[in-house]
Amino acid sequence: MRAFEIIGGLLALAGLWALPQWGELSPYVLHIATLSAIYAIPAIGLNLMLGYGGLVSLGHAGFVGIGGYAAGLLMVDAGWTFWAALPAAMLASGAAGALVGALCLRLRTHFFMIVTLAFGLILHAVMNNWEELTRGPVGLAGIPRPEAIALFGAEIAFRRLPDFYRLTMAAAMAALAVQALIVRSDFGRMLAAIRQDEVLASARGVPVMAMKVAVFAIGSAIAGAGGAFKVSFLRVAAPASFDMLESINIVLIVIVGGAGHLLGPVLGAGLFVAVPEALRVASAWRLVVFGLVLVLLMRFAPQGLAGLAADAVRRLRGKGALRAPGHA
Amino acid sequence: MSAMLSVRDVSAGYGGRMIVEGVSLDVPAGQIVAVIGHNGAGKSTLLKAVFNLLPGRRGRVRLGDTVLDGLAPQRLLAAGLAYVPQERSTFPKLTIAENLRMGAYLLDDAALIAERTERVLALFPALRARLGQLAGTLSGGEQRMLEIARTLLVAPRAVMLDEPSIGLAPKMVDTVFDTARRLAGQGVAVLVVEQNVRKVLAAADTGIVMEMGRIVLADSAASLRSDDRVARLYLGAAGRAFSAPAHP
Amino acid sequence: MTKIVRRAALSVLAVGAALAGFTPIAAAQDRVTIGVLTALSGPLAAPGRFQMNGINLAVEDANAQGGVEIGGRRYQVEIKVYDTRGNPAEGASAMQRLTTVDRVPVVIGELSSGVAAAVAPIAADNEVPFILTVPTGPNLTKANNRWLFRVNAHNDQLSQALADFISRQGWQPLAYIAWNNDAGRGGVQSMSRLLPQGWRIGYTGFFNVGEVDFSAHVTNIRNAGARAVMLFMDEEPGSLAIAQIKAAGLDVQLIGTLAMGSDRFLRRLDAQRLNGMVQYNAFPPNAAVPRIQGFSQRYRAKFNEEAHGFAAQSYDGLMVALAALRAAGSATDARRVREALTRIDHEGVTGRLRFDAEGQASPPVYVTQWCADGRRRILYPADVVADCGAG
Amino acid sequence: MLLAVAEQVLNGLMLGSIYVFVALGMMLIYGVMHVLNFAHGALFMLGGYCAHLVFTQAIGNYALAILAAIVMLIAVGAVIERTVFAPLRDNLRNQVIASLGLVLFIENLVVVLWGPNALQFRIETTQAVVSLGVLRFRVQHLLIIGVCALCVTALFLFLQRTRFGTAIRAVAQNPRAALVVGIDVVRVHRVTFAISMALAAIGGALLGPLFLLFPQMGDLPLVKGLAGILLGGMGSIGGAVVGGLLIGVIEAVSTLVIATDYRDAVTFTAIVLVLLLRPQGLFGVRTREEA
Amino acid sequence: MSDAAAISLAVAGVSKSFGGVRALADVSFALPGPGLYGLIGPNGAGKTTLFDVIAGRQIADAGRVLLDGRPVQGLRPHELAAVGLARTFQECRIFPEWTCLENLLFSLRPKGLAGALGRIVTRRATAAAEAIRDARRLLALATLDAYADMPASVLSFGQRRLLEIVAALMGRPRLLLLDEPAAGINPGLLGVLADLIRMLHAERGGLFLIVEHNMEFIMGLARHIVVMHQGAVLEEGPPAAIQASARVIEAYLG
Repeated sequence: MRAFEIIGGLLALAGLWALPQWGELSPYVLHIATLSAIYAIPAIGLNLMLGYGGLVSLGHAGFVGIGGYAAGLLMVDAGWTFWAALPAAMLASGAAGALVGALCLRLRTHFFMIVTLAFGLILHAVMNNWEELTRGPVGLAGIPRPEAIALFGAEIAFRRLPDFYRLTMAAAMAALAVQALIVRSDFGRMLAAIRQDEVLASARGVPVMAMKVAVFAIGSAIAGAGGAFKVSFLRVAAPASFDMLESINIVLIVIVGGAGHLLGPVLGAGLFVAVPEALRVASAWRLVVFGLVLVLLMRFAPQGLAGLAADAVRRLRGKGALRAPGHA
Repeated sequence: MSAMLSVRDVSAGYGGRMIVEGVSLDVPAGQIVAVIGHNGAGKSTLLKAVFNLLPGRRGRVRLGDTVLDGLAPQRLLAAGLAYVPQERSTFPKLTIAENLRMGAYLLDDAALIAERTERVLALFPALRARLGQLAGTLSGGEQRMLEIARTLLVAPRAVMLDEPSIGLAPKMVDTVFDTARRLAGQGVAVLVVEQNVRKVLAAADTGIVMEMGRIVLADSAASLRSDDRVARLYLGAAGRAFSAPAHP
Repeated sequence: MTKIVRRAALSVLAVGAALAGFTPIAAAQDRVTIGVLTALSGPLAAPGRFQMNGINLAVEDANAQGGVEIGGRRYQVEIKVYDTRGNPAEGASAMQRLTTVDRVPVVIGELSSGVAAAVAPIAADNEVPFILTVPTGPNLTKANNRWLFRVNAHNDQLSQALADFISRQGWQPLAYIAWNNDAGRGGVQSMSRLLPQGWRIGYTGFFNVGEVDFSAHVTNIRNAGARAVMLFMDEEPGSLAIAQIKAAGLDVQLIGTLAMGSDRFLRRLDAQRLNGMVQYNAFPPNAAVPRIQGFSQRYRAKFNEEAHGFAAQSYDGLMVALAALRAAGSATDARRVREALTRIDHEGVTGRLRFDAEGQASPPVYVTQWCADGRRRILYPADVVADCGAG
Repeated sequence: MLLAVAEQVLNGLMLGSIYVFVALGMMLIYGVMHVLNFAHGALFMLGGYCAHLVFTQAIGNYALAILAAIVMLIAVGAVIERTVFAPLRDNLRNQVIASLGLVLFIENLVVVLWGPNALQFRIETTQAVVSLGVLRFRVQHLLIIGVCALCVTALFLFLQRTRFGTAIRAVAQNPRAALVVGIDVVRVHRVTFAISMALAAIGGALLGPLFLLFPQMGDLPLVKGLAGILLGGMGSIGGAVVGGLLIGVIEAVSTLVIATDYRDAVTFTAIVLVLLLRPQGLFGVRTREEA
Repeated sequence: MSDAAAISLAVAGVSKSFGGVRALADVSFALPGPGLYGLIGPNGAGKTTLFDVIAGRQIADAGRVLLDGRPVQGLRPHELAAVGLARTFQECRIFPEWTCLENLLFSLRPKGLAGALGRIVTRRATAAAEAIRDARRLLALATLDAYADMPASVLSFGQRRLLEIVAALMGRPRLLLLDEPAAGINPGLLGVLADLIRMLHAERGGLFLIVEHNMEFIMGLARHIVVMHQGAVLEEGPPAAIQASARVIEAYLG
């Protein structure tokens, strides 16, 4: 069964890698796939916080934005390369996450939710209003795609969509791998202990507050990386890319995909980007239908897509022993 | 013996797992029937099943001549069957008066409510002085009193108590069982589930021993008190006496 | 079980049929499809409606004349409209789809400068010309994008005449109330830059899209002792702002933008409240100019309201696209369409449209003023100055 | 300056009254059913549109139009409660996402049915201006504050003085115990939802004539109402009222000293500060651990 | 961590109020060395509050808690865990998603943020075989061996209680606070539970402080009992003396 999973995973990876080579595949498909990967990255960060740490943050787009603007400004104003700006963006978002986390993690669930929402709004206001730095609502234009690199003598030009697609896919995979490692590490187990019972975890010696701040910072740093990829992809950093709606979208991606499942954010991002695209033909009815799809999903697939998939796999394998514990 | 509360072949459980299987018992008016047994033997589940709180319950329940099967809890209460669950069931931010008023929720007749409230307060004088106080400020034992007192407002014909002594100091435990006795003294059929075997058998008329969701022994409380097996299993005599795990 | 399957199949069919209803059914005649980006939902959906009115009218007009003749064949004109929701990523996906799946030869539209900045590079990637009809950020056409064109005047062009006018009138201190978005902030920036050095600005207040209470601004304007208030917003918040300014009894000169163009706007207010307000305008619907009158009449006949500037600009956007197709002689070759656009010289309803090296057109800009009877007069430019009723 | 402050305070009270309508409705549903309904703002907007529809198409009487809107919204709410929230009971996270789906559904359905452009909802009688000293306000302003006070009082009396109102509080505190004393919990949920919908309808129908009706008109009141609930301390009626009013006043008065583009940021910074100093909100008591 | 053989706990003048209600009023007592101690008192006497103060979950308004003579009041629960304190809860807390074995092994995880961050992407190689042996033995003693690899959520309340106790013991605490270990446990099992506690204490040493309502249980188990009443210490002494004390009988046993 393990081997089955590994082989399946490798095949999927190879397929994704080769996607641009599949005949006359439209750049549109690559574009959508790239966008999905770009949404998946911050969603993975949020999944660590929300799915594994139990922290429902409604301001995640703010931290995506910090990473995006940090990367954009460093590239446009300071002339850094993308490769130098990316870690700087993660650092900036991570530091901001640690700061905000330290401030508002003392609050209980709903209060925490609203305070993170407030931080999201405040960060958006700063991006929109601090025109001297951010260029205001029109956005910071002229952000380059990553510089080409030479690999085994062949030049990979990220300027072009197929190569940029592979880059974001690789980045999403890397984020996924980091997520899996963290979840399965000792750190992850302590996180799981906190999610199940904070009081008990604390009594067993887990420094609950510090752990939460740490996971908030990590989630934000991953979000920052997502922001750097996003602005490089769109070639503009505009406040409209990081508003409250966008925060809600990321939460939506995580939960619809299946919070607390490793692949949840990826499935959620795919669905979130693909369904509205597929519904473009429905014109004005598009978001009406999409809203309905969300309601129905929550009603009939309460564990998200990953939960649905897990159930299906279990059913295929015959009787499903015990239900996956938790994640209610 | 004509039973006030009659339970026949009741089975129930959670999510397809049966915890109570084919239990039948009778509680005559004016008597206390105690159900004892290990953790997970299905005692509390039995009461919930009788009160129709579990979906998919099977079997029949009768109160006097009324068939209670399939009735929603508020209909059961209207028919005269009251239930005091194990966990706290007072409303902590309502006053004691309001809590009592909620006990009489199903009644419309103001005069009747006033009269019964008066009777109940006579029975529980400690509550009268504190009518305007929030229920949350009462001690655990006092809240238990309030819960029991509250059920009297609907003039039930039968009352089910789930572990009334849990978490109470010894002094309060006695008071609770005294109250149960007084209830029976008013002609109410009392069905009580309890861990404190010694105390409950001292108060009850009949004892029923449950194991693994079934009744394994039923006798008068007096003879159960002197029963070897009961003594060994439930009254704290030594020995490794775990029954098989409740529900693997 | 079979019943469930049958029911499921039926509902799938029903949904499919419903969706199919939205896509035009292919017909025998040749068709050319123009891509359109706009906001059908979200906070910009309202101005999006004016944009679409203009584009729909243009399609209707073109087809009524038998379509467009390209390379000796006549084509019926169709549009493919995608919603950008005012979101840059949405816009980028929509542009990618128009240019690589629908393979349209030219794309027009868009409302927000932020979205346009994300969308334009994709048009360039896929080498399809993109004609903006509403966004006013001056930098958009300065990004060295050969595939981007704009038929409407940007903020600097729009503000120029009005800035002169304001300085001649000596309206200072001046106060601004502006949308806290690209249109509002961009407008304030341009106007402040174009006013004479040191012109006193008593108060600048921004409000978020969706906010409807202007009392704070009104209070601040009164405290600042401003003589004139310039409103950068569209007619919906605009009508509220003016009503609240007047209700507070503030005696200030009102100055507006072209977004507050139509009589929809007036209907929300008493003419008295508007009396004397000046604004810049791209399309004074009642001017005694044949092209303007013609468009206004057709627009009123179809939509039963006064023509809006966004509609006129977008009408011209589509007509310019068709003219370029005609000149290119190809309904599919986007490169040739771009070439044709650089040389285009189109007499549109908003004026004569030619693109400079950056792809920016310079349509005429007007300054109009509301009269007490709810009609307008034209104050600028000098050659079309007209009195009440002809603005 | 004093004049300006007075003007802004009254303005803040008016805005705050609108937030109170949203906050109270959300708080009731949350307190009793443990549903955090983000669609409340969209329903508020729908209330305004319903009132407008009835007013312009049918009766032309403002009070009757509001009544009709209440009835229509209660019907809509009943459908939503039964098909979405009741089946998702005890799953807060999924309820939140489902309610966000509802926001998309309702707002865009309104765009499809009524168009994206704002509608004008003009009630001549309430357009009149009254003078309070030098300050001038529209009747509608005062109407909003008045109706809000009326509704709050009525709701308070209902919850404190009536049997059913007490039952609603009882269900909020201990739903299992409510079942045991014979309270029809499902009915309590439905009535609570209906009350909440009625408040949303009144709020939307009152705000419409003052400004405009547009599909996103509920978004800001939703966020501010939510903030008001938290500021007041989740779970207390009085807290929701004071919290909502306070948010209105803070945001109105703050604009006198701080640039308006940071208006929302200022409001939310204030809330963050309050919550950091007093994590349970102004009137909240720390009771149950929330999961 | 210093030796479990030399541990002492003292509470000096601890007071704590909640919104005007005095839960603890100047509580003082000293437990001089390892052993089994009982803490009894009527409902509302402040026993659990005192536990919470000792374990760092509540911060006292006044007074000191001394562990080995060193003041530890104000330390947070995880810091106290690091110096050898473990506890169980009245409401019984376990990690429901994990197996019983994992519940026990978690008591051995590296703690502290530095340790956690150091292991942010690594997993400690499967717990030492010795630790697993120890855990399985504890589970067997608690009659939970059949459930070792099942999620703890399947256990009944009484079984959870046992799991909680052995999980707390797994980390070999020097100071163990047991909050009503007998509540919800079948009377028939109480003897076993008492034996288990007695045996593990004999084996591992340390200071066990047990809050209990069941008199028979605690009188048979503890060698020294502290009685609380209305937030203060009412009496202290060996079980026999407590049972004979008129004050205690008056206030409590009735």
